[in-house]
Amino acid sequence: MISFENSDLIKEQQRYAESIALERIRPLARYYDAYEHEHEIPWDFVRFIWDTGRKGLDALMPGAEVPDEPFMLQIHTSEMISWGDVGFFMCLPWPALGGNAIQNTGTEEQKNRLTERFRGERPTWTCMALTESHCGSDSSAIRTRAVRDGDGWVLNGEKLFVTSARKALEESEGFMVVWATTDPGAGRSAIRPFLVEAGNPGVRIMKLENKLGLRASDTAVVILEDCRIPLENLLGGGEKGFKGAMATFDSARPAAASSGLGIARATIDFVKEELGRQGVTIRYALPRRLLTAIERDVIDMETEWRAAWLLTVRAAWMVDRGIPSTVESSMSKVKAGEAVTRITQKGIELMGPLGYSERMMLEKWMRDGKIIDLFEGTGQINRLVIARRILGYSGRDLK
Amino acid sequence: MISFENSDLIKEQQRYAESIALERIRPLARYYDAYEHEHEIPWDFVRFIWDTGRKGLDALMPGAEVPDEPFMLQIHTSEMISWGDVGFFMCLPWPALGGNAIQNTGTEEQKNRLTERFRGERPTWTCMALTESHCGSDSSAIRTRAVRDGDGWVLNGEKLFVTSARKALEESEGFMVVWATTDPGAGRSAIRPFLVEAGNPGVRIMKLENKLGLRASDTAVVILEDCRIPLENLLGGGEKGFKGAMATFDSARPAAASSGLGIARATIDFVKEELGRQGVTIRYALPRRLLTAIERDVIDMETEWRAAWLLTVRAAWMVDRGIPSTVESSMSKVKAGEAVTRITQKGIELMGPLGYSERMMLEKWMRDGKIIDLFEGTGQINRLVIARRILGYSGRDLK
Amino acid sequence: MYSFEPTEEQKMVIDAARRLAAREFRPRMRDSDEKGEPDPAWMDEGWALSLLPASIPEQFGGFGANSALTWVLAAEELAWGDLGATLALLAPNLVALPVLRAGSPEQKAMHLPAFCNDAWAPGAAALMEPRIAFDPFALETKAVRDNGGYRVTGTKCNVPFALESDWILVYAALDGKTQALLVPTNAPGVTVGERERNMGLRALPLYSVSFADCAVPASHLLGGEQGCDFDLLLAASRTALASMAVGVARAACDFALDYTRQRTAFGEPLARRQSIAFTLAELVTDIDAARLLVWEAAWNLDQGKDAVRAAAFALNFSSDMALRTADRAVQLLGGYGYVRDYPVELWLRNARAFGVLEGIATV
Amino acid sequence: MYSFEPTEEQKMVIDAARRLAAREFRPRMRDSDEKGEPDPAWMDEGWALSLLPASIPEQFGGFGANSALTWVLAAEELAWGDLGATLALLAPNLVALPVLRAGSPEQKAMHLPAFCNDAWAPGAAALMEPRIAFDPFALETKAVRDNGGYRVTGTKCNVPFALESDWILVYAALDGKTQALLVPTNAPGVTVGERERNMGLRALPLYSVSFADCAVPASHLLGGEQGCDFDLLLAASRTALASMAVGVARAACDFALDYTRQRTAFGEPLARRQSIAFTLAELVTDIDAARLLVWEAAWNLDQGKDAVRAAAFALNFSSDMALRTADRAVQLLGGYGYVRDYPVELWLRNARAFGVLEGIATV
Repeated sequence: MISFENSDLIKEQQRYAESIALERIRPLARYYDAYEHEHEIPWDFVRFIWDTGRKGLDALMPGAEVPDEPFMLQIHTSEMISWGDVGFFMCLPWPALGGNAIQNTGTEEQKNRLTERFRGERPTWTCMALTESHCGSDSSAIRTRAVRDGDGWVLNGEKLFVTSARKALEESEGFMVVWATTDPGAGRSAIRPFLVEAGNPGVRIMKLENKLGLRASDTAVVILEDCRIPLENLLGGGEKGFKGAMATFDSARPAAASSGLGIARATIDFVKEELGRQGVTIRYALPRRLLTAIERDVIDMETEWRAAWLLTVRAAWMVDRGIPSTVESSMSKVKAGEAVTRITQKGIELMGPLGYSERMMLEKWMRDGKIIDLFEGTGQINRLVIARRILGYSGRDLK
Repeated sequence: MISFENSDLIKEQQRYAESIALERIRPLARYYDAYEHEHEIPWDFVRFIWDTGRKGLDALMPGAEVPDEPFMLQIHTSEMISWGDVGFFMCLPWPALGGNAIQNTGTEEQKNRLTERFRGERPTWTCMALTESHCGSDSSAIRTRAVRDGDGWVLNGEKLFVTSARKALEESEGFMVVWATTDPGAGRSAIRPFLVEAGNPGVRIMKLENKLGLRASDTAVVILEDCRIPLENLLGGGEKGFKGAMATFDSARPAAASSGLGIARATIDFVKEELGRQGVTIRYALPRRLLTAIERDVIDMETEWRAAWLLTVRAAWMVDRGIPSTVESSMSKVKAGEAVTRITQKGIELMGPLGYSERMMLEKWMRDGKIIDLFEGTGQINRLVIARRILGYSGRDLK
Repeated sequence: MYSFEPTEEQKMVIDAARRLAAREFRPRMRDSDEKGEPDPAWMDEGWALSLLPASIPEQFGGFGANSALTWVLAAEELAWGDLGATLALLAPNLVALPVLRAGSPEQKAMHLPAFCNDAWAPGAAALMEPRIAFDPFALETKAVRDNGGYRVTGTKCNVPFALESDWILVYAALDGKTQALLVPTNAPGVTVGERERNMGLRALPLYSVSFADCAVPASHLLGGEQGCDFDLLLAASRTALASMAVGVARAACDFALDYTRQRTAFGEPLARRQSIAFTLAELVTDIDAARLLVWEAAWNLDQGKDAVRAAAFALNFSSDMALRTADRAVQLLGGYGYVRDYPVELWLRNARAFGVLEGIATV
Repeated sequence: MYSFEPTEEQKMVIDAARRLAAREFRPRMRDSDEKGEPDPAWMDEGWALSLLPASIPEQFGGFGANSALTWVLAAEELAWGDLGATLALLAPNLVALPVLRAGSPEQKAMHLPAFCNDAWAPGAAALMEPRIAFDPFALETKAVRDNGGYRVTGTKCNVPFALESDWILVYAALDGKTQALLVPTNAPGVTVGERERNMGLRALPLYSVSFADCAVPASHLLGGEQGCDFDLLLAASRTALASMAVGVARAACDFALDYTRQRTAFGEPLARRQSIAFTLAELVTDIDAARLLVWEAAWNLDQGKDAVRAAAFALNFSSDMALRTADRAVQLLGGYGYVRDYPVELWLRNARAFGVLEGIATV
């Protein structure tokens, strides 16, 4: 039975997340954008979430009682927190990408380790290290080496664009999932995920990136130098390889989409509020050619938003039901990446000179929003995923 | 010295062509659209052009005194006649594609033959046969065979989408340029242009296409069956091969672009006139977000038109000066193909239900206009041409 | 809880509609377009699906309840077959569903049984007007109160089956608001004019109709005394058109996908060119997105929620999407896209109807 | 006759501008953006090109005549280097060129010589206002006639070099029309407020400026008694911005082209992917089209023809094109597009200024 209504649990979660966004995120968002790297982690926000937020967000923590639709709950939360600020969303002390990888590839023991970590006193983060300087989207070409050495593995390499590396490795007792190859000549088949704990002397943050947006959150270059880890830190005991990295995308993509759509909705809400103050009402039912340009822009923005959001919700619905969603997840990401880009760019135009100014948040949302079409597979990579599926083509047929 | 003004000769030609469009084309355009294949060739129009039109259009006929900017004159004429009706434009008894191929590949003797033909009493057409059923854009894969046999060549094959074949081969003493291979295994290098005269018993029109638009003009499937032609009908004496076909594109593409932009301008002119009657004036100077939707649409249509037109004019300027214009010609075609598609589709929307009706010409212009992004190299092929050049890639590097 | 799974019953409707579209609509599509008449088999065979009787309560001769969602699920499949056929088959909706939604008990009793018979019976609605500033909220066709009833004056265009129907649901401005009146086609003052000739939808009989001071009894105002909620009727109409836009787009996209996978150029299938593959990926994504917007609008209608915005989003997105998809399909077929031996040019002509025509379908 | 070939003199200007852009603008672009100050070398070295003195007649201290075409040729090259640097270097135009175009003889004699010296001197113009409905034809800043002169009241934003300039050309509504007044920065009632902080153009000093019942003598109304043709000034300003949009787009496109040609993924250069190659083909096509529109607008200005439409086309097309190009460049660079070690994110931020900001440049 087709339905477009959320469960009460999700509605409640939305209200709770909205109150956090309004009270604990929005007031600080500009500051954390302006003082990239100079600011600390937004500890007040983080501690609030860690200490009290669990009553609302605990469904997102490992070990929590699993609700009916865990992923549906997650995307509604990430949408709303990112509506507050996507940088703050990235600072949420929850398992995120690293945790996701463990859930997808880890053994029971490893999953328990993750759970334990997130039950401690101190806020904890994880991160995932995949990309390298010579390979962006082509993650099968990674060069970071993992060499078996006695009772452990030794990792060497350099990883780029590691989101939250500083939070996971320096600011908490977190950990990093590193994708490395056990045989550089063997391509995908030799790539394995490894778990590196904070405090390991072989891992070092070489550089924090200066970014266009997303400045409340760190993105780092991480160096692994003779980084020794115990045997049991090979995730999944070596059985789960590169496909594990790919499998995480089925949920990572709608998750990223939802985050982007939070930014886009922030823009739409703001623009409509400002226009409302000017006495502009949007005549939704009027034929398009009879509208004003600004009405049509707003309707187009809302339409595009809704289209992308429904694709995202559908992907989440499939994930929660265990229905394979590779195509649908990529669709949500393609659409959301474009939607947030266009909506945030257009939002500035609609507000004129003020839209371009830091007096409003629109310019920040445009900068923040651009990440959505770039990470978790660029728009191009996701098109490739969709195209291969609908055409029945292999990676060789369609490069 | 950069200038955006036409010569007096071209202005005069435009005025003349406009009067033909208004008096001799527009009144008949709907009839010739409605009665595809049932109508004859618009002989009144054709005879008028042939008999008296030369005083204005003779610069377009071979053997005429060549003006300073022959190609610039041509695109301005084709734009204006197509503004009247693109189907009528295709019926113009002038050398067109076949003549173009002869000009580009023929010997002096062959060029003279062309000239003679267009000095006769009876209106004459030419056509060019390139495409085959198994190869659309990939004209290097053609299979029509040319076999040397004694004092002649024998052609066998089937050609598709031959514009004006009926006019050239059945309705006049015209001719067809056929691209055929002398060695099917040899690819491009064995492809040669041959001249087939009307009345040759080996050539036959198998079918006239029923088309979306462009219905005043015939497009045919042509069969060559043991079609025997004298040796001297090998164009250029065999020296000019496939590159000759490609070379014709440098002028054929801006020519097609100009024709499409005539259709697009007809749409814009009509829409603005109707809006003017409703008391709508377009406030060009207003910031875009303050316009009405319809004003912005009109301005966007005009902007896109102008952008495409200036690219076309630039390509023509280069052609007239002998400056290699492969990239610029393809640019004009890419942009014009998109412009005419979008403008004619949008024009209907702006006029509401009436726009969709045969009560206006807009629906016809949308149908006619779509051809522009398809023939003389689709938008995709022209992007390929541009991309290879700007990247310095060969056909192998970028397929 | 969100759900994207139709009921079992709806799945059966989808299957039946799909079979009808493939078996009856597609093979007759081209001929009917060229002839300018719907094929009788469309309505005969289509009526066997009993879609409309299944939407009408028993008390009025039917055997079910109306569901916008079921309609849009069926309409997408039908329009995948042919848009003209779909609009013809569903033309009875134009009278039946507004009466069902907004009619007085007397109007329901009077009009609904006619649509529960064994044979298809046409329905006609007159919303559009032949002027470029046509605005459904500011109609030039006026209804004025007169002698306890109404008098209707104005000119309409694109009225489906005006000549063939006994009743026309005429939309007119009454006291500055759009209302609907049930007018017998043979009433004095009603003149059915010429068949409209449009770029597309050529199989569908559309007429211009004029009303010259045409007297209509008070009881024929849709909804009786208090009139009807036109916003709701328009939202339902737009949702219907949007669902058909999805069907037309899917037809064009499916065809282009098959074509580019089979057609070889430069030594490999066209679809292996990244620019073509990406175009297809974008089209299928937008088709899915449009379908979800349509479903949401239909769900809103079924839930009795305000569907104005959802319907606007659905039609806004789907109409552009369908046009773009059909246009891209033509483009991907190259010269074959331009000739009438192939179906894509027909889909392009039909796709342009969405976003331009109003009120010729409803759910 | 159409011609697309600059004069020999213009070619020299292009070359000089290109060298300046590559040598002085690019290397300092990032630092200046982060610091929020233009590098003094930009104005020092840039002034050596003598672009402005070459546009001012001898009688006012210069050695040439103004050519919008020459300006746009130079501005594209300069903006290819850096937009902030270009706007800073050309800020004197904001006073000099409107005075040259529309000023009274006295105003020319008074203001132009200041821009013919050996050193760059700032110029300031105040057009924009900090409100979302900002409309250059309906300014909230008002000039009212008072005592044979004018009194100006209102608040402006994004005024370049307001603090550093002796004069501000203030646009205000006078009798319902937009006019311009030359106001000394230190006049009573003028308050230069805070530095504006925008998403881009961070190297350019832009200020908010308020005018509180500020008295301006009659002789300071641009054009004297009869005022000026604001349409013309706005067209010139938009043409200038459009030319810079082309420059910014070219910078982003060039960079993305080089990057995708060099960067290897899945075993071959990125640029060999058709979707990437086609994107680049579309970008270069649109850049060329935009340039031609800009040239046409400038040519209209130089010929004394109505340039309003041509300038609207040029800015309409170029502003979208520049934003799209910069956005695509970010996209083509992937993660590198998002970090400030690479220049493309800066171009994206700057590109958004076109189509939003008004009146901060002119030719």
